[in-house]
Amino acid sequence: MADTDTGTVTQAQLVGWLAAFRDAVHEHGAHLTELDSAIGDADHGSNLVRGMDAVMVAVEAPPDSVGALLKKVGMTLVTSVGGASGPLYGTFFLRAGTAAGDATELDAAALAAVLRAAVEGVVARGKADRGDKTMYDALGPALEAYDAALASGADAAGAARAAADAAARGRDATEPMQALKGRASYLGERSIGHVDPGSASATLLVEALAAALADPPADP
Amino acid sequence: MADTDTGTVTQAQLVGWLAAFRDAVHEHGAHLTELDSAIGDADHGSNLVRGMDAVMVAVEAPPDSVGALLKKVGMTLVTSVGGASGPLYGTFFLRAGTAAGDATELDAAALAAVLRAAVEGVVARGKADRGDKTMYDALGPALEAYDAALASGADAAGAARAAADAAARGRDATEPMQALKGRASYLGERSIGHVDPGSASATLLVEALAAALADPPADP
Amino acid sequence: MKKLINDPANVLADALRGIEAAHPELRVDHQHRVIYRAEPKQDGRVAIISGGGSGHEPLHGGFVGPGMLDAACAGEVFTSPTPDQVAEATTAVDRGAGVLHVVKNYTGDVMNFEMAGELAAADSGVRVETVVTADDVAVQDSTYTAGRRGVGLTVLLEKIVGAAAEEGQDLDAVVALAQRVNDAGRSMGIALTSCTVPAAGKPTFDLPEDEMEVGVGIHGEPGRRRVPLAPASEVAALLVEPVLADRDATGSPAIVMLNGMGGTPLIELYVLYGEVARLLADAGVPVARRLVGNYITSLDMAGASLTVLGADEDLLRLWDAPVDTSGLRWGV
Amino acid sequence: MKKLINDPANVLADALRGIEAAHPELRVDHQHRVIYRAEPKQDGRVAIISGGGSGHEPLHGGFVGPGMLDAACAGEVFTSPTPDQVAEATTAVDRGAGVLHVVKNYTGDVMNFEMAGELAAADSGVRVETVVTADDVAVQDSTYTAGRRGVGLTVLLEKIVGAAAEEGQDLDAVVALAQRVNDAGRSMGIALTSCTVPAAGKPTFDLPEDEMEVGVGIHGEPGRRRVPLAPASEVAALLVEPVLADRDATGSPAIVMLNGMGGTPLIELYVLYGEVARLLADAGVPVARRLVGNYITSLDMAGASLTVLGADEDLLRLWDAPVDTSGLRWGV
Ligand SMILES: Nc1ncnc2c1ncn2[C@@H]1O[C@H](COP(=O)(O)OP(=O)(O)O)[C@@H](O)[C@H]1O
Ligand SMILES: Nc1ncnc2c1ncn2[C@@H]1O[C@H](COP(=O)(O)OP(=O)(O)O)[C@@H](O)[C@H]1O
Ligand SMILES: [Mg+2]
Ligand SMILES: [Mg+2]
Ligand SMILES: [Mg+2]
Ligand SMILES: [Mg+2]
Repeated sequence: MADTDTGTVTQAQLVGWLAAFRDAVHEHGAHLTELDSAIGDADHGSNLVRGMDAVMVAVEAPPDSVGALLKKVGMTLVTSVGGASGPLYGTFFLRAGTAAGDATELDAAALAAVLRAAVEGVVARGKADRGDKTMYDALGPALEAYDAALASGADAAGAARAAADAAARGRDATEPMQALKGRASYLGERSIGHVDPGSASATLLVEALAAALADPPADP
Repeated sequence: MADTDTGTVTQAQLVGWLAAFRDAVHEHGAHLTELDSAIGDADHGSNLVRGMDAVMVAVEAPPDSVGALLKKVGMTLVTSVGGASGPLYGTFFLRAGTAAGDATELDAAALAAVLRAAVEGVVARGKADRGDKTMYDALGPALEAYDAALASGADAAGAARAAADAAARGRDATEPMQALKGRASYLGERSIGHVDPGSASATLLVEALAAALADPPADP
Repeated sequence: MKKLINDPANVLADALRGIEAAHPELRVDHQHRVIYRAEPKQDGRVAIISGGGSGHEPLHGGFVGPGMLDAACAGEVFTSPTPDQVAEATTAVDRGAGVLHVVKNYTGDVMNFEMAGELAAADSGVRVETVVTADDVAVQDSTYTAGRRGVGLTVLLEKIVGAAAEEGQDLDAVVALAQRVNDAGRSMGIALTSCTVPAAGKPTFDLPEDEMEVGVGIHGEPGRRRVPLAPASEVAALLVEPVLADRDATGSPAIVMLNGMGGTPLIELYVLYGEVARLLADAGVPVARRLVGNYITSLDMAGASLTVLGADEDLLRLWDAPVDTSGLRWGV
Repeated sequence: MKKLINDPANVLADALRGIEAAHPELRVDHQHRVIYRAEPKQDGRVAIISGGGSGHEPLHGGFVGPGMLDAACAGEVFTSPTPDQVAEATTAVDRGAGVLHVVKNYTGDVMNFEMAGELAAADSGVRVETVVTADDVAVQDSTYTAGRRGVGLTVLLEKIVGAAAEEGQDLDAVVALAQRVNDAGRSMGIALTSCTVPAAGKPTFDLPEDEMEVGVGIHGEPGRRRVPLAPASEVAALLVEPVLADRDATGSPAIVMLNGMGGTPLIELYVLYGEVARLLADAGVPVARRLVGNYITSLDMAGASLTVLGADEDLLRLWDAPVDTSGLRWGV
């Protein structure tokens, strides 16, 4: 669950989220690159490792507001990652930061709005539709599951857990898809039968959020 | 033994020698290249295959004399082989041809003089000493064995058989040598422990002579 | 993985140091990873920058110099450069006549250059135009997908628009020219082996000893299909036929490039070019200019790509114009 | 074996057809396997020919053209050309001022060129002089052996003597110059992989994934020793140290070439050159000119060689003189 005293998500928890994502891309970086080898150019893992290492340096002294924190994350990703995932994850956090504004903490509903802005940013930047076999196929279902859980009375932690589970299902669903966006699309039918690397990293991102908000951690 | 009627070596037998050598480099070409891979540049087999194929075309209509025949062989090798073995085997046959002159067949002693001129040609061209780990380490002993057999009363066929056996021993003796001539010398001590490819092809050459002069063939 | 590198994480930084040491006629901004001409072009001329992931050398840094690019932005291996790099280069090279971005069509490159253009325009008011090269006939062209990849044509385009900028054509004219080149060029590639991305440490794909990939790009992506290894005469047909099927090249003089992927030696490219030239002649394509060599590579991949550009007198004149870069040099 | 070739027995003939198709500025005599300038040089100038086994492209055909060679004689892969080829070329290029043969020091090359010189002199009275390059410090120099191999320095020498011939120096002067270059240059090479000779069909040697060969030549010969694979910084030291140990290069401006063996992509050569340049600077060698790229290759071998030539103002002037070949081009 979110901060037990106030029911809200603190900046420290958001930094915890980032740290958990950094740890996850380190742990699964080789696997992400492996997925990218099959239908891409074998760099997705190293791209995110480089980006999240830069992010954790950038947020060592966290800024004053959630908005400033998330924008800094976005800007760092944009300027350190490159490739497709740099602008996409960068825009995710830049838009999240804009939505969060001056707030110093987020309640579950505010977090929903922030996540919605973030995912809409990915779509605005990448112009992917659902089913195109991209990270959006994990992020879209995650956002919907978060909202649905919230509507059924869950707190931020519970909603994030539901979102992470939905992301994982979305990721798995990319396997039989034929890619229509990103470099996997160049393979045509040969892209079928492989999980999209961006959907896998996006699942790690949402999973990291669920882990950071769970108290005590659901999945130690 | 040599021609049973006259005791001499005919031009037809010399062409048989060339054909036997052509067959031998085809059969053992991969092995010669293998030896050249270890201490050279992996082309000795294909060099001799190319050369002897060209020779057999060139002698399809054999010239009028042994001298002309052998010179034609030499010129063909010089112009089709290249590398170290082209000039060396080329000079071998050019000098042999000069020594043979207008003769239309060779008795055992004349063949000795022809072989001597041939081997001296190799030395003149390549400036190798015995023990330098070259084809001369097979050709030199072969020549000495031919002469010695002749002196002990052997005919041309018997002397050629003795020469072939000596060549083989000379070839085997190159294995522990450190190369001082040819490209194997660039390896310094690493050339030790490998048979010299040229000594192996020279052994095939002398062996082919022994086979061509043997009647019935000693080694069918 | 056998490579002449230090830490795989530092390949780009290390290569830029080598480029700087090897080419006093270039200036390297190591912080932003931008390669500039040491001597900027004169005021009032359109500037041209390109860039993309590294691992395609000499592209793009090898094409910086008089008659071609003003700057090249180097991304990590196979990863497009970031918007801040491109924005920095854009602002630096502008001589008051605007800047053309030459971008290869990959989602990452397109997005990063797009963001860079927004940044540069907002920061400094530089006028930025973009051409996105998309010449790879191995990819189905469709508005529902990312479209075709930009591959070999990028080299020819950079040469031609570079000459136009140098002779003083304005940004609109240079953009129109770039579009014209982009419309008239097609490419196709094959690979005999995969490449190995340094950070990945192993080949991107496994290719059996008796097979090759047809329709590869320049990032070690698997191609469109795998076929048995074939002699150069048949490989040439696999390159020439789809290129000509996609665009009739018989009508106008052609500029042809047979490009090596990085691990293929020149002797093999010549063998293959002999077959390609024969097929082009048989098809009635009038080859006016040709390049055979490594121009846009894919790390250590063994393979080759063919690019055919339908030209006209104007394009040939710009092609022949002086160029003075480490990758292409003539007329100077 | 994965190569872009047809029948391995026809690699040379096929490559010559490709060279002819790719370079209208060259003329190829397919019968004698000689590559000529399409436009012969003017009467009264010394002519320069070189040649050797194929598989080292762009050497030597890529260096035929104004400012460098008049003709290149192509042997089979890794096999020196035959005397009749060389004699034919010698007679053809002579413009009445004699011909210099540039020969790399290998027994086969030396003997075949020697026989060719005898033939040409006897047939046509052309005055022929020979320089035998012998720059490889991996080989112990000794009068009891074949001596040192001729490797990378051959490229630099052909450029410099080519310029001297073009400006009208006579044969004696050109020979003396060639000897001066030969005396002042040293090279050293390493390999990460073997090459595969087409006719042999498999790698000349096996090199484990974690080892490299130090002191290789350009024919896939094993080197002097095998050491564990090392980062570029250490590889650079393996190249620089023996070269400088054999000849002090601190006294005069140096022309430096870092050459790729054919299978090594440019990005790696740049990484390595960054390290080489640093070591040369540390050692106080004043690098005046540099080449980084594939100039004298060993089929598909992965690896590199370093050549350092101690120059002076005269050599630098000749180096900078115009050259117009497919392999080296500037000043034209
Ligand atoms: N247009 C797009 N919209 C959303 N996601 C995309 C798009 N294009 C690519 N992606 C995502 O980016 C991932 C690849 O990221 P990465 O490997 O880091 O970049 P690159 O493809 O430039 O090498 C893909 O797996 C996919 O999920
Ligand atoms: N100076 C020499 N004298 C005699 N034989 C030599 C000499 N140099 C080389 N050889 C012989 O030539 C053989 C190599 O022939 P080949 O592989 O065809 O030529 P290359 O060495 O030019 O590739 C060596 O094994 C050796 O026996
Ligand atoms: Mg990728
Ligand atoms: Mg050999
Ligand atoms: Mg990438
Ligand atoms: Mg040889």
